Amino acid sequence: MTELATTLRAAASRIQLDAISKSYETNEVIPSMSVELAAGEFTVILGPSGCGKSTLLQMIAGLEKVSSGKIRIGSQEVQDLEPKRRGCAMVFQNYALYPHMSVRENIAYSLKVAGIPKTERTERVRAVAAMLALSDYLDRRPGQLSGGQRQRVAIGRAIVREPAVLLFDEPLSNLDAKLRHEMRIELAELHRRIGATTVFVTHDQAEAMTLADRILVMNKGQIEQFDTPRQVYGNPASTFVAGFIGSPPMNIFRVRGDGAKLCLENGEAVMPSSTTGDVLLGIRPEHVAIDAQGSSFPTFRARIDYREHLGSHEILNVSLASGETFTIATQLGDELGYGRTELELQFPPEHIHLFDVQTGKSLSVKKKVN
Amino acid sequence: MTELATTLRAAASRIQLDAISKSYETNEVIPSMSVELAAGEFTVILGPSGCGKSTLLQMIAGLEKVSSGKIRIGSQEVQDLEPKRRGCAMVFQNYALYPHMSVRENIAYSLKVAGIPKTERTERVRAVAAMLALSDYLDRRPGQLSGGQRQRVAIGRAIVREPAVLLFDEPLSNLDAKLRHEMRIELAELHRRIGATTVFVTHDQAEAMTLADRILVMNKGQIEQFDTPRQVYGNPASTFVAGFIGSPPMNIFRVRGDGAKLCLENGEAVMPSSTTGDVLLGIRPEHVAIDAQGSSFPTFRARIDYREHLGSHEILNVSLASGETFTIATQLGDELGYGRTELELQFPPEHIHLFDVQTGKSLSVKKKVN
Amino acid sequence: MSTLFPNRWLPLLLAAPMLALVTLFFYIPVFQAFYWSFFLERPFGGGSMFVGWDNHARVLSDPQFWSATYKTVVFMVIGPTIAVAVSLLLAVAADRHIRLAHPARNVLIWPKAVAGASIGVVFNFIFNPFVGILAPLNGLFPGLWNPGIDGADAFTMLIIAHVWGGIPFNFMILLAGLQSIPRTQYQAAAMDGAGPWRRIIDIQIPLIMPQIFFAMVLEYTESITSAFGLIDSMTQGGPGGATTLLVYKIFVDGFRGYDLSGAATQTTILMVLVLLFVLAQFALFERSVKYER
Amino acid sequence: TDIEFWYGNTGTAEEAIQNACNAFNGAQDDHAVSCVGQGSYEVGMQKAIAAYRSGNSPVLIQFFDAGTLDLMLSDAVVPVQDIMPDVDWDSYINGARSYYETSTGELFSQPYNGSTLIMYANMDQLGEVGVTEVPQTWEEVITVAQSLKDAGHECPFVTDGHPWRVLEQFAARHGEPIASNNNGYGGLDAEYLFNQGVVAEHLSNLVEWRDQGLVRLNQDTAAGNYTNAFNAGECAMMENSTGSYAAAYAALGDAVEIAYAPMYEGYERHNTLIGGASIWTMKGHSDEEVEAAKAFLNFLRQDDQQIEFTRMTGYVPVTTSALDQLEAEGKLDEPEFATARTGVESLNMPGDDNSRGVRLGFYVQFREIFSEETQRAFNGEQPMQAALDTAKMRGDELLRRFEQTYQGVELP
Amino acid sequence: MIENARSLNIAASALLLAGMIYILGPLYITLMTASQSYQYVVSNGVALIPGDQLLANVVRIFTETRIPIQLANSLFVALFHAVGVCALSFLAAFAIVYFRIRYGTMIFAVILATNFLPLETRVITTYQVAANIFSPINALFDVTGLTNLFVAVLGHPVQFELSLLDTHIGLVLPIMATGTGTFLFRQYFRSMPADLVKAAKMDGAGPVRFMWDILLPLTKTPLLALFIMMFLSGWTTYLWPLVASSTPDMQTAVVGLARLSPDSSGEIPDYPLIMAGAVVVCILPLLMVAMLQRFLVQGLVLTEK
Ligand SMILES: Nc1ncnc2c1ncn2[C@@H]1O[C@H](COP(=O)(O)OP(=O)(O)OP(=O)(O)O)[C@@H](O)[C@H]1O
Ligand SMILES: Nc1ncnc2c1ncn2[C@@H]1O[C@H](COP(=O)(O)OP(=O)(O)OP(=O)(O)O)[C@@H](O)[C@H]1O
Ligand SMILES: O=P(O)(O)OC[C@H](O)CO
Ligand SMILES: [Mg+2]
Ligand SMILES: [Mg+2]
Repeated sequence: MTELATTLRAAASRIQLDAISKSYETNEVIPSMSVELAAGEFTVILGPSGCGKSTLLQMIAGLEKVSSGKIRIGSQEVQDLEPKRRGCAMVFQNYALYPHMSVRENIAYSLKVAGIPKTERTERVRAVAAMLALSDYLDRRPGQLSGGQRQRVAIGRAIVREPAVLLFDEPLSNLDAKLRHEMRIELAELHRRIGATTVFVTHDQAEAMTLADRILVMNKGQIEQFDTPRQVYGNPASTFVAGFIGSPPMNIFRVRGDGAKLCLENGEAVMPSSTTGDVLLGIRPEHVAIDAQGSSFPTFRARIDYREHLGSHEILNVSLASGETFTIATQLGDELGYGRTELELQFPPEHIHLFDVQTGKSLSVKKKVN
Repeated sequence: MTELATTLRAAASRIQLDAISKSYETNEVIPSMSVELAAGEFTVILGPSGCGKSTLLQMIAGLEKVSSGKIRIGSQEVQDLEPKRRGCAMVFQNYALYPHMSVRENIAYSLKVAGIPKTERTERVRAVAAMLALSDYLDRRPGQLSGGQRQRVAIGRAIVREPAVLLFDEPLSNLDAKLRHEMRIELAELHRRIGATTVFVTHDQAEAMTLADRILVMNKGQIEQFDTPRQVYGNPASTFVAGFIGSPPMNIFRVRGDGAKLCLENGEAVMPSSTTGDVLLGIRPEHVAIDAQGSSFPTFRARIDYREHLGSHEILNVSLASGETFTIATQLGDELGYGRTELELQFPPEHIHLFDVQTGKSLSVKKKVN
Repeated sequence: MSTLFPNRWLPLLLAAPMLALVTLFFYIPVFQAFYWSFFLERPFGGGSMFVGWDNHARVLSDPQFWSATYKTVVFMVIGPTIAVAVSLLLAVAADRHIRLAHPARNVLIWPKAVAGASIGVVFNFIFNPFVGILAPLNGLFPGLWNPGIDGADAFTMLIIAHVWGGIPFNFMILLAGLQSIPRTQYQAAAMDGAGPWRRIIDIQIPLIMPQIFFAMVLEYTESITSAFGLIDSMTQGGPGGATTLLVYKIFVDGFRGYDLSGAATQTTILMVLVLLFVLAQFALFERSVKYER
Repeated sequence: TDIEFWYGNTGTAEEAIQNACNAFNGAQDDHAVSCVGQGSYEVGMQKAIAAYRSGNSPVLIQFFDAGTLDLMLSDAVVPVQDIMPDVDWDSYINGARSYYETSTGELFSQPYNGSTLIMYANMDQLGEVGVTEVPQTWEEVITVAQSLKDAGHECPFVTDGHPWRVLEQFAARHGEPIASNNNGYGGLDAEYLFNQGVVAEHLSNLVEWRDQGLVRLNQDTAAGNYTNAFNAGECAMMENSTGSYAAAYAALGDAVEIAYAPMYEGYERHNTLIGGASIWTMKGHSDEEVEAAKAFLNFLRQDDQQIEFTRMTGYVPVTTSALDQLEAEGKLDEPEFATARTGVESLNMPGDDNSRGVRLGFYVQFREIFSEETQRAFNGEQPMQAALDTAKMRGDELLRRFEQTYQGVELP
Repeated sequence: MIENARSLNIAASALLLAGMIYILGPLYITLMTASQSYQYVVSNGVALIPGDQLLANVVRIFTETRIPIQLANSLFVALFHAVGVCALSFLAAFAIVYFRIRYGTMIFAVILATNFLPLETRVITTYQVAANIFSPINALFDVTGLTNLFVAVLGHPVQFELSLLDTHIGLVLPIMATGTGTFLFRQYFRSMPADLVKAAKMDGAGPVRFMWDILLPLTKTPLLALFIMMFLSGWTTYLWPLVASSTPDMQTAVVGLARLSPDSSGEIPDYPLIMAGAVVVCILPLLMVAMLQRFLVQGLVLTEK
């Protein structure tokens, strides 16, 4: 671990949002949000477009004013401070590098503005560049760099100030899949080394799942769930989270409980349950058991409407006699006979999620996921 | 099936490329390529950026001249015909809709240019729009449509001329993952209905795997493999194909055969084999067996360097004592204990691929894949 | 490339009207001027004598020519520089979200609609040493300002009027440039600790260098056009030739003095001068102002 | 037949010309003249050059004095006397004839709006310092100016320093040459001579007087122009063309008095030169067009026409018959016609070879040079003598180039 | 953004205010003077306060001067210039950008070069060409010896003649020879999606159809901006209409306006009349600029994207 990284790790600060809200004129983007991000934690914010992710980030950074509420970074109330006095650094979606400055100048710019003497500047830029494997490119302009290199410059620019908080607004969305994958690994490694409190906005689930200590799922300016990736995947707090995370997403359909079991619309029983009235039943495509033998719970006959073979596995779109359609992911490496058009399915109770019909909130007891 | 679809299906034509080549000035993009695409077949062209995919498509369409060789569509030699006389239609990456024309006008434009009378035009646009569920949007401008609707307009514009050949140049690459998935299904459905001979260029493997009757893998202007998706995935013809298809890609490392078995650099045996000398051994991440018990072939101790949890499965980056690093995909739904740092691995012989060290060509006997 | 049409003659046909026009009214006159510069032309025609480089020698040894050239260069350096600099300041100001920005964006381009020749009278009025806006100053310091006597004053007056007319175009170009700077670029700088003042210098101006360059290049030629109208309506080249720029001298020599050969010779020299300016501009700056974003 | 006549005047003179055109067109049906204003003499001349080169020249065109030699040698004009041999050309007053005739005494163009330089005074203002007569010598002018200035008058005497006023007219009436070869009448190899003698002294005096606040130039006046300054009452005296009289009279009424342009004491008064312009007939036109032109020229020459023109503008009648008629009608003493007497008398003073006129090539361009150099002297950038020396040098270059341009052409 | 930009905003406001005063000052004085009487100006000079003679002065412009007919000329020149430049440069830029011709760049250079030498620098010889636009051909005959041939065969030389001086068309053609429009369109075309051409080709459209059906409708914004710009420069151009027309009825309003200041005839210039003239002459383009300002800025993003 470099000296720089040590310093940074020491600087990591807790972020507390205390009932913050944000409206643009009449448009209430964030009604009221309270949340605490631990020092050094890597938080990924996930949510549909327009739900207020960037707005939230920018309020933390000081690029947008809060309409009301308090933001604390470390022990300091910052909601009225200028961006430069908050100790945050930000990496933008398209990096927003200064195209007229060399890599060196880009990275050194914040130090220069802060009036740090030339020799110290040089030293710190050198250290950051070494850490990000940018030493050979210091004299290039951003226009002469590849996408991945540009991102590293953007990160270098952010960390050279040794910020307590690192903010990322969809930094990988402009990269192609392969580069994205590489950058993801680099980012995780970086965080491991410097440990700044990190907030990372993305649309990409793979990024969210792999990078986050905790994922904050947002919807219309509100927190749907804030938990570890495993919990978010394994115990989605609402149908929104369930439908939003996982690809293909969780199958959700309406069932009716008669106090003893849950039944489909046409009366076929799905599983035993003491629930009464309508509930939403959710099961992930990969959890639907195919041709499972010898278990005691009910099976369904399903017709294959459409199958997609992805090499490593298959996605099947199937429909039940009762009319419900859903998707199934076959096991990796496992392939069903090509000619088959019908399957025998089971919904293993340990993989079933129940949600309230009205609110969409989870009714399942929270299971512990390792 | 609509009347239009019937007409189109009838029109589908075989495409023959006969030793075609293409050079831009001194830059030889396609040295010499011969291939035959059956009438009504859905061919996906896959290959790295700059390998000549678009060039190939444009030569078929008549947007680029061939440097030499012949192109036959149906029974006609077309390499010297203008685009409009080849019976091809094309869907472009960003659709290239005419932004100033309504959906109706966009679709009708080619008919208008061809001088087809107004009443017939109206009728045909109506039919196409109905088929693509665009009837409600006929008076909108492209700017007022969603990404998926735009794509349908682009397809409508292509098929309204009842082309024998439909060409797609990365038509989905500008869409987000979700929409992409939906469009992919729609495209497959469309092809099933109208059955035009289709050539589809993409970078996306999922698209290639799910849409193609056959995949044509290109590299530097040459055909690496032209076969069904399953064959391409299951029996890659070369390390190039093996490394290009599958995500994460196939692990490939060098082993040495002593006539009885294949061994790693440090002498550890991998599997029995009569091969002698160096060969490349390939195994897909999902085929590596973890903690497999009671089988007779050798096991390896591997250290987990890095793990990515993707909800439905995990990707592990591991390294062997001999220094080789590779990736493993865990089974869907299957999760390894969180705290584990070491695994016991096996390479099941039925999943192993061997390639020539020099040429990279497959040495395995071609297995039948269903 | 398949984005191009293969037709061979059609493009020529399409470009032909424009080419004909520039040939007829640009290249032939330029050539004609070049040709005449080697002849002594009688004003009414009827006899022209080849004199080789005599005209050039005469023009080049004429101190008046050099003084006009010098003034032209001074004007071409000062006028465009101030016009672009003032427009730049205004554009930076109008790019901010302040109440005045909206009306200013409109008002500042109004001069585009007003001909130099028709506003010259007004500027003469304004700068009249006895009744204009500087008259009170003259009351305090007699003789401080009189563009009718002091060449520098007259020159200043021309520059002020030229800048007045040059603001709109430059302002529009520069404002368009500023508005195309992505918002995140400012945000990034703010995160880096650069305040709004500092961002002007470090971010905004460097990023619209291409527009500044473009405006400067066009200003050089524009300054010549504009100078003519203003000189003709304000100073007629005076006092004592202090505002006789080359373009006006050519007009006077050719149209008032019937010295077609001399005027043509100076025309060719002026052309070379302007071209040198533009080329120098390109050589010096073009590379350094192209950024890939 | 329709023909065009181009002229350069503006203001009242333009109105008078348009009136004359209308009168001609109204008076007969055979011909129609359209009279086209060009805004100034210089522009008219420049337009004519281009028009002639492209074969589209008007039949008749008004040119001013300074372009005389350029036109005579141009091979683009026909002498009026050639196309109208029967006219009594001798009836033209001497000052007009001498300027526009060839060495053989043939008139090249028909004098039209003739003017000459006179002295204007605002008698109301002069009266305030007890002066009742328009001063007739420079010495008197300066004395009066001094007392005006002492009385707090800001602008005693005004001129614009135009060479027609400060050089040509001055030299002619003092009998001094501005160039050798009798101001060019003797051949194309003339050289300028104005940088010496009384002409040079006078110009140096002007600089000194201006510094003393006795003489003002355009740029020293609030009106921005000497004529305007005089007419607005800003200045008390000016030297100007008779052609400005109508405007002055309109502005100041009877307060305006005019007299001969001032002399230096000790010099014999010679005639002043004719100013304004004459009408030239351009080559390359059909007989019918020439007929129309002749008819129009004849019309303009009529005494009534000349008198009306004089009344409206202050330009002087150019034939003795017109003058005689004025006298006969008793109008010569009316203030409206004041310039006729003073002007014609000034023109008819006894002359010598130096007061015939100016017959120098590229003279228009020379005037620009002269103005430029002397302006710089007036504004203190160089001594007047240096200005004159430079102007002579630059002027001589022009003359040499003119000579070269018209190599082998005879002075008519 | 949370930061203190007050000082900058105040400075910017002050600057804009100063800028607007600078721009509006002369226009204001024009208007004020136009509303005064001749007497007022004779005794007071510049007018800074409004008078009540504006209408009267404007009426005088329309009844006593040639400006009404000159306005018509200006309108012709401005419109013709705008339409002409738009059309010709559209065609030229199309030819340069959309065809596989090797000399495309050369054509562009040839056209763009005109921008670097304004008409003012070559007015004398341009005048000669306008005086007989066939003079180059005649010169060609002379140089090639064809003239002698004509004389020998026909007994007289063949010389063509067509003067554009004093014609409406002659007022405008020479000022149309600029590269601005071509430059603008070229930049714009190059920023258009390349696939549009391919799509049009696949749809069976040839170059002309592509240009008419697709390119033209898509070029509306820069077209409008260029139209306004060219209208304005046609309206305000001074030197060329000054020299190319010899009769007041052929001159443009700007030239006519300049002619209202008498050339040393001894009268005090009728400033209210001149200023009223200036108001009349400027009002149409001024309205145009004020109302279409938005399109101007949008359409003038000349730099390549
Ligand atoms: N300056 C603004 N004025 C008014 N509304 C705004 C402004 N900025 C954002 N909004 C609105 O606020 C909402 C949240 O915007 P925000 O940019 O935070 O979304 P996001 O979650 O980042 O979306 P994306 O994933 O598309 O980036 C959106 O509905 C947006 O339209
Ligand atoms: N007009 C051209 N002139 C010269 N070279 C060209 C031209 N068009 C394409 N090339 C080159 O030909 C090669 C193949 O280009 P092509 O566009 O077919 O690649 P591609 O496989 O479609 O790539 P991508 O996936 O990036 O679209 C590339 O190396 C490209 O640089
Ligand atoms: O003002 P005018 O008309 O008398 O003419 C003066 C001189 O002739 C100009 O050369
Ligand atoms: Mg966002
Ligand atoms: Mg491609």
